[in-house]
Amino acid sequence: MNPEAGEILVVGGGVSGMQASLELAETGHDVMLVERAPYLGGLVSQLDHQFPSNHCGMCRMLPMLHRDSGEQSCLRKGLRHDRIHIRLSTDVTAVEGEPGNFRVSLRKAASCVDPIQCIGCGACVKVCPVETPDDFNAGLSMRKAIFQAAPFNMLNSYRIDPAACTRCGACVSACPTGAIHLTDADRGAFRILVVDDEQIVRDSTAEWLIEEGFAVEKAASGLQALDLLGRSSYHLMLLDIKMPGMDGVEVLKKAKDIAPGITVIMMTAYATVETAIEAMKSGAVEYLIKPFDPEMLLSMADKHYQAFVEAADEKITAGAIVLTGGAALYDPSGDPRNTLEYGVLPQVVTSLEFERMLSPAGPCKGLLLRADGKPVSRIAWIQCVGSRDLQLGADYCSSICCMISIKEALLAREVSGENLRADIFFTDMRVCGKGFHRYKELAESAGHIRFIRGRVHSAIPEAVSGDLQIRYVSLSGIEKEESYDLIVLAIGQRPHPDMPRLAERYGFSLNASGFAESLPFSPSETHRAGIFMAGSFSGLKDIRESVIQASAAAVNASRTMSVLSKSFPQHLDTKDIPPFPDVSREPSRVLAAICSCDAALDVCMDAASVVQRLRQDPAVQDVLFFNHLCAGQDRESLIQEIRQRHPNRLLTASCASCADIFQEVAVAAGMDPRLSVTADIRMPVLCAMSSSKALDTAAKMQQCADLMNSAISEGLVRVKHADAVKPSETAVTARALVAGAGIAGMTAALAIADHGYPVDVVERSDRVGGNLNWIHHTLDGHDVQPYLEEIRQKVESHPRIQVYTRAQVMGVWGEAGHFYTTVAGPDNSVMQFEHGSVILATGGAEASTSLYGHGTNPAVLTQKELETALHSDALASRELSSVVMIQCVGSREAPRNYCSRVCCQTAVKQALALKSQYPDVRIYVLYRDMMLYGFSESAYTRARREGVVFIPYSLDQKPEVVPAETGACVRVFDPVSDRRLEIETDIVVLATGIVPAFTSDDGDIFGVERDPDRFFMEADAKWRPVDAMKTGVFGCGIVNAPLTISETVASAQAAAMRALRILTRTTLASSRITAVVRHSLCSRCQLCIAACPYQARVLDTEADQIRVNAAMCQGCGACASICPNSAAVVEGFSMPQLFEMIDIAVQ
Amino acid sequence: MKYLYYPGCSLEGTSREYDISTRSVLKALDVELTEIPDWTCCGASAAASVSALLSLALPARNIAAAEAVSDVNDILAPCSACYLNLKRAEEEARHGAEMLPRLNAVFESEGLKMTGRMRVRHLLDVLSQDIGADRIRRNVSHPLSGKRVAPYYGCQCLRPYRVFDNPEKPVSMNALIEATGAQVFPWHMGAACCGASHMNTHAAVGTSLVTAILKAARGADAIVTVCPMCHMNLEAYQDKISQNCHDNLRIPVVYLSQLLGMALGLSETDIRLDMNLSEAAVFSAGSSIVAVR
Amino acid sequence: MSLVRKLAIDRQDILGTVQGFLRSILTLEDIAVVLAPRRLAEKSVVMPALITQPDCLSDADPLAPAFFLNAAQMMSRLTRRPSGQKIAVVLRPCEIRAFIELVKFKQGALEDVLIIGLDCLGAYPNTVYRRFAAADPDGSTLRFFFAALSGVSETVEGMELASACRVCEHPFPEGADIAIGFMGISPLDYLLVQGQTPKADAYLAQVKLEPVAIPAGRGDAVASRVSSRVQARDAMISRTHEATGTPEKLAAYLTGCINCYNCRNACPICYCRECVFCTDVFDHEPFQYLQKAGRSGSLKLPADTVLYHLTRLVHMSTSCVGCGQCSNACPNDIPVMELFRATARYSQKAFEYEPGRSVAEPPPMSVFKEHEFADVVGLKGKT
Amino acid sequence: MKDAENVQLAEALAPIRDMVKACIQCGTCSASCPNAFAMADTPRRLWRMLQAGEVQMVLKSGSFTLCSACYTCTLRCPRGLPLTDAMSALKQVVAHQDALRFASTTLFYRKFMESVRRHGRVRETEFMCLYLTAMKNPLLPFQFAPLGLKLFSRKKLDFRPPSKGGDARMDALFQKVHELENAP
Repeated sequence: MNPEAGEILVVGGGVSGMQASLELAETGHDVMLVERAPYLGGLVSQLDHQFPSNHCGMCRMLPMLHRDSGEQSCLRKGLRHDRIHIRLSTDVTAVEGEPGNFRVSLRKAASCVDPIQCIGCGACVKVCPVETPDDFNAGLSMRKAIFQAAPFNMLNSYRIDPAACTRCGACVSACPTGAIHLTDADRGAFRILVVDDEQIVRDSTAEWLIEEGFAVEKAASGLQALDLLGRSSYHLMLLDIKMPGMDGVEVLKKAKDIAPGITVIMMTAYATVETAIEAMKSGAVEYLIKPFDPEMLLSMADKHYQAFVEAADEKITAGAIVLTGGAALYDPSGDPRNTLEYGVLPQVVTSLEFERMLSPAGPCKGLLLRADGKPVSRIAWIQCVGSRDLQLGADYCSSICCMISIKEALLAREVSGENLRADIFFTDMRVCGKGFHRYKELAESAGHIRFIRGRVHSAIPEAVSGDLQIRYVSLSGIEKEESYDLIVLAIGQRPHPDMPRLAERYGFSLNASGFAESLPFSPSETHRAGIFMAGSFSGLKDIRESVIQASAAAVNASRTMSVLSKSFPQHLDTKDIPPFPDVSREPSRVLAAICSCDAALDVCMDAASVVQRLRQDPAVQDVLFFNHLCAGQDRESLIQEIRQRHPNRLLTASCASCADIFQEVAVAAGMDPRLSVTADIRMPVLCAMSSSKALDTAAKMQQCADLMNSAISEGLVRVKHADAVKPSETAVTARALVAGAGIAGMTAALAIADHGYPVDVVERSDRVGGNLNWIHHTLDGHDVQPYLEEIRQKVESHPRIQVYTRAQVMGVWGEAGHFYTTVAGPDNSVMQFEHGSVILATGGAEASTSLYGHGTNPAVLTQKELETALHSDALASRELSSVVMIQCVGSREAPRNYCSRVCCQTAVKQALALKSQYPDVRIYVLYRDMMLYGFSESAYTRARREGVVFIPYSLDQKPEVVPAETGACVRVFDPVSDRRLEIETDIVVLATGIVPAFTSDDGDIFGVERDPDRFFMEADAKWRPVDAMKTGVFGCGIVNAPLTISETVASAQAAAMRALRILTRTTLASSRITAVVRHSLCSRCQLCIAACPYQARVLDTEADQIRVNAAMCQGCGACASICPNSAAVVEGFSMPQLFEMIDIAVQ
Repeated sequence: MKYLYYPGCSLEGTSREYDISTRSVLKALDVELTEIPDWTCCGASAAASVSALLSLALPARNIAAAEAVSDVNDILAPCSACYLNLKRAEEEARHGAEMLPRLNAVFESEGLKMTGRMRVRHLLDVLSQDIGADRIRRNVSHPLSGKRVAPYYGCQCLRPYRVFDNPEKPVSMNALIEATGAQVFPWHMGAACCGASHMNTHAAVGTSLVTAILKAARGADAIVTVCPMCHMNLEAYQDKISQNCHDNLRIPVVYLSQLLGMALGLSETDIRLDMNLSEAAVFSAGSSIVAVR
Repeated sequence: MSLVRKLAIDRQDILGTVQGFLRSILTLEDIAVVLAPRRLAEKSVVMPALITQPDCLSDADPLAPAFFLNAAQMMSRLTRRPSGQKIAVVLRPCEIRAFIELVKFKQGALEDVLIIGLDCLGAYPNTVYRRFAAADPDGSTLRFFFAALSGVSETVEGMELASACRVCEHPFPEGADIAIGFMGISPLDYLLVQGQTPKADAYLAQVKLEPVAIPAGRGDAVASRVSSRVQARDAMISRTHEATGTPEKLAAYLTGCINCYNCRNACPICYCRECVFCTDVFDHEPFQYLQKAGRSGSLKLPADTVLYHLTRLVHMSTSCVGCGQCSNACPNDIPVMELFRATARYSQKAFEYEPGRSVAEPPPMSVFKEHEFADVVGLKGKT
Repeated sequence: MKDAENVQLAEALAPIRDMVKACIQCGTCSASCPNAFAMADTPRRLWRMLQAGEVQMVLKSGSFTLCSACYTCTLRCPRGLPLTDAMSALKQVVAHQDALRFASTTLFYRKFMESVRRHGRVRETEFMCLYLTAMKNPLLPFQFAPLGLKLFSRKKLDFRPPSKGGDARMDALFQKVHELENAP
């Protein structure tokens, strides 16, 4: 394993980046994960709560199999995995090469604080004189120039914000461990040229920079500047745009010829901002709007100075690249109109800021108060701020804001109580994801959230009350005014401002909205081979979609490697452990080795009390202290000590991240590594030091000493009771079963087969292709049939894929890694398969209906029937003058109380198709909410422009269809014009939605539950969206949830990735922390079977024993809790051990 | 600094004081104005209601007439309505490929030709962007200390074309007012609509808009305007409105040029506060302008 | 509810009539054995006995106020694995409920069992019963029967019934297949025999009994008995809460505990093959005792007594049927039943769970989900 | 109204309909309009009527005459639609239709343009006289009397007699515009 040559590069450490990295690492790839921020987690690290549970579940991304290879803890605190190499505060500066051999340069930003030396005592923060807005809390609170980047990310210690730091050096002298090094000694070597015709600007700018130690020269005109540039070299040029004679843009172009390496920042007035933006294309990196304050200028200058200082790049090679750089959020203050006065009125906040306000770790400590201290009792959420706004260049829907607002409204009511009024102002509530509609209805009925259709444009503060007044017009045209304490702007997304540059660097293309463009039908592939993407990089995804697409990107990256190398991933074996002497009958003899982390921990460790505490336990044989246990001489001497002193157990107290090293030490010294335990004494120190309790340093040090003692005692208990049981293993059958040969099943099969594993595809009908057989083109205008044909041929000609049509899975037995399946084939034949994982892709179909006269009135068609008619002669001979489409037929109300996601897109697609075929046809779409999320919004705009009329209806005033001589007459109430319309129409098209092909019998066969809407029930809606609760079974495509074709492809690839995590292993070993049964104690009451959420327990009736599938068991402990006499125990958590732990805790 | 000057009909009629004070102030600030010879009406809001082409042809004719005068590129228009009409003609000619020849066809018999080089500038644009508050501050001899002045921009100098200021939350007057030594009165009505010609055609509607503005201005010493139409609406009906709502909403309304003139110490004949329908003299009372007179 | 039948009293011998009924059940073709309380040779002891010979039923005494053990445990032994034969069993209401709990814990099965229950007049504590029956063992049952049936007090002949029986609000055999009733009717004429399950009806159809209407007085008698018991129960519970409401009070309440585990052995619900308190889990290291003593200055021995009771409360309070065998078994007269019922009252109410009501109701803990009782499990404010 | 007229009207309104077709009925225009309170039909409803091709209703409504061309809706419309222009275009249609109902508005504009045509510039006094006479509403002049007095007192009224003759340049210009607009 060579950390310098990450096999696959993942750029962006948000949810998508972490998910892609984990997927790849778990299938045996080395991953280099690069993140620009100093912490992982991206946007989600700022969101404490997530739909649908309204709390965090990020850790559910962590491996469920082979959990020992990664750290099992809160992902907000960090990610650790044997095969993932993480570079934080790092940027990719250059990429060249081709798939299989990309050469990548990485550049790490200065951090000034040595993470090894820093013990997080916070002494530096206390003495730092600089206060600056805290980005993490969306600028709502202040922080010092030295700070912790993310509140939970303990291991990442402190950082210096170079832009804010004044380099006073106070922190350097306050640091007890000498961890801080300021790197501004040679600012004088950084040469800056200030070019402005206005003397006052020129002089003050130069003066500010000189004061900060930079070397500055000035030029009064473009000519003078070019002259200076020709004579000596500069690192940075500050260049005014509007100058007499030669203007800034011209100077910039010429300067770039003279000194191509120079960094240029444009200085501009309000009126010429556009020119400045234009100048970026000619090589300027940033611009400053005049008048600017010194801080702004200096932070920019310093940023470039830091880059100059840190110019040394790290070079790596990568076989494939996954881009997960996310998106930016829309900044309402960037809108010159800014009528909601964001940034001006403190009571107007963005949804992100509101999340931080809700966070107990945020600036308000989770209490909702107005700036004047009054409790917040009325909140308005305003949707579509920065989205669906053509004037802002956003002809797209940001997709995620509706759900965020609903969640926030519910949380706010939880925080502030039942009396809080929570109103959401919307144009369309786009609750079209899985379970979203139910969530919204629940928010409305049980949560008492008010949903008001109306776009609010401006907020006016009332001088006396401090309230904010808003005005909107109800659908029927009545003007209304309401007052609020707080207004939350549901801000949309924007492509990251660097996207054009990134597109150039990586060679992918951008779509019309500035996001990365994907290949048709494959959202995780860019136009450049070997470079994949996930998350909001390609636009606007929630966590679920990001996670799915990250898995899809990972499987494609992994496939690239497999196909290129023509070799398939090595079967991953669990680490082979040589036999060690059996010490299970011996009393514990523990050698305790305490590390002071290069003396960093000395300041707060009380060695005498550590020894005294340990010595109390007769199991402790020796206590030794080391300075740097993880490396070098100390590491060697520990091995020697173990050999000489012959302990049978090893306790090390150090950083958690060194645990692996000490396991190697144990092996080297001839000890069973399972009998070595590392007590993390660093995290408790960081916790104590960063605790908000106001304690003086001495008290904090004492607290640290106590916590370290507890940590060591706990470690002692763990090691004392440690058991060298070899985890049980299941041999993996390296073969997959896919049920369903629609596009989902075929895509999943191809992804697995391309990795070298055989796949059996079982299809109920007599041909493959599923719903794609009747769909002709997509809303984006891509032809479906050629694509289907391409996939069909690939599948049918693939040497490792076997398709069985007219076949049906009758039963699946077994467990992850080894299933037995019976398949009924045509003519009563029966087949038996063995395989390691199962993918359910049985799809779904358009729901049938008898509403609105469908089935009796020939003028009433479903969307599918229209699609068929449009592509046959059925309609061709007819003159169409009017078409009415009715959305949500039998959907979004009981009993099918969900949104089928694709019908609105289909309606718009058909409307556009009809318009092109019959330019004069009048089309009316009767809808409840037009679910044109994401970029499909632009098609909605197009349809409107084509003259399609969209009329909203509500459940209590549904349209009526009465048969007419030719066609039908549709009656509908139009709330906007406030009257009933009667539309004579040739045809009526019903959007009936999707029903999954997944009966309760299917559920029983595959061991999968169905969700309330009868779709495949995933293990976790957000974090494990294609996994069944039963390990080894996955669900993708529309059996999982209604999806478009490309979304289906992504989910299928994700399911394949998940399946590969099992197939790439020869055996599935359980982790060391699994439940076992002590049969002699067991009364077979079987409570544990009911309690196990992972279906990992069964009663073996022959042996009359409870059996645990160690691979499926996740060690959650539910069985141990319910078992009355500890016949069910989780290894590593024996009762005596826990008792001792409790004793330590209550001491 | 040189500008071609388009006063417009109102400045010849009911708003002569705006014309007079504009000329005086700019002269005091060393700005040279050349009146467009033989300028004609821009069409006001009426032309658009009668004919689309006419509504562009009338202003465009004046731009063409300006082009014929000199190589100066900027036309300065103090009247917001004229400004917008001229601006629209400028923009349409620039962006609509067929429009320019069509317009030239209309006034070719006069021998006029429009090429599209002219930029139409509002007085406020010129004052705030070209001349700037600093230059004005340097020339202030009679600071209006203690006065609270409510800047009223109206619609048409701000919208729909975003040229020199935020069209919803304009600020360009702030620095100018502060340069005179006066304070900016904080309010939300600066960019509100005064009802324009509603005062003639839908008096009740117009009155209610103006009432809201006057009410919001309570507490200010004066409202400053940059448009004859707004100016007339704000000052001409104060008595009637005060009567209607049983409240004294009378307030001096002065043109920005008059305000600047006072601070620059210009004479009464240069700014003609006596022509204002509102009690502008109340505003100037106590300020140093009295001394000049 | 199926047909109610009349079991006419034969020569004013109520006990004999019940014995006769059991005999007629035992003689049915597929009933192999009757398990019923039988007066043993030592006349003041009544214990469950497996009876296959009809003659032996003349010693059966299901009406005796003796309750030496909860026979649900025996039923568990008899039905844990299939025996291939059908058993008729006479159980007290609390035994029936305990057995149904055990079935839920897979410690028994109902399939091959015909449960016969009688209205329950309660029983004496073991030691008291021996005193009561000493003089006239054979006549004692009917003496008690008539005194208890007519009396309103829970004291017969100056001797108090077991505390559990005095607060028992379930003296009627709701869960039995066949219920034999005598409260609220004139028991010298006949007893009510009621099949409460289809299985029972099939058997009763073979026994010749006249149908009868339920007499008017029965409903009131049932209701008044239950309501006075509920009153007594609630008073007992509040007394017990008062006595055990803090950790200190609880420790004092249990001071006499010597870890004999009699209560656990007597408990019909405690089904563990080997109690966790007898495993290595509580096999502490000597140094640990000393360490603990050192920390608090003094350590009561045996240790873990409060923990023992708390643990049992956690494990079985939701299933506690209040039979009182724990108190009966305690050598140091700790009112164990009171503590368990007082706790069970709340744990059962929380889950709306009534132990023994129906096999179809799963034990609460086996279906407990982490989001329930957010305030108890420490998730309040997070869901 | 007769079908032929209807068709003609629909043709006249077609370009305006195109301006607002992309409206999503979000209501921003109506909530932003300073005159919406006085309108029988909010701007949004007018757009809806246009979308649905309800030409008669649009004209019957007439709410567009209350647009004071403040451009706030145009500025705020998330779809970027030229709403003020649409209002203005509706006024033009009405002007051409010469609908009596909008006499006050249309006449005002017509008399204004007459004044322009005559002098090249507007003589405000003259035009007001023309307007008030043409309105044939004896009460109207009184409505404006106080203003007139005020203007008079400030010497702002121009009492040059209305000139009968036209301004030749203007005549040519008006003529040419008329030609161009009515060219096929």
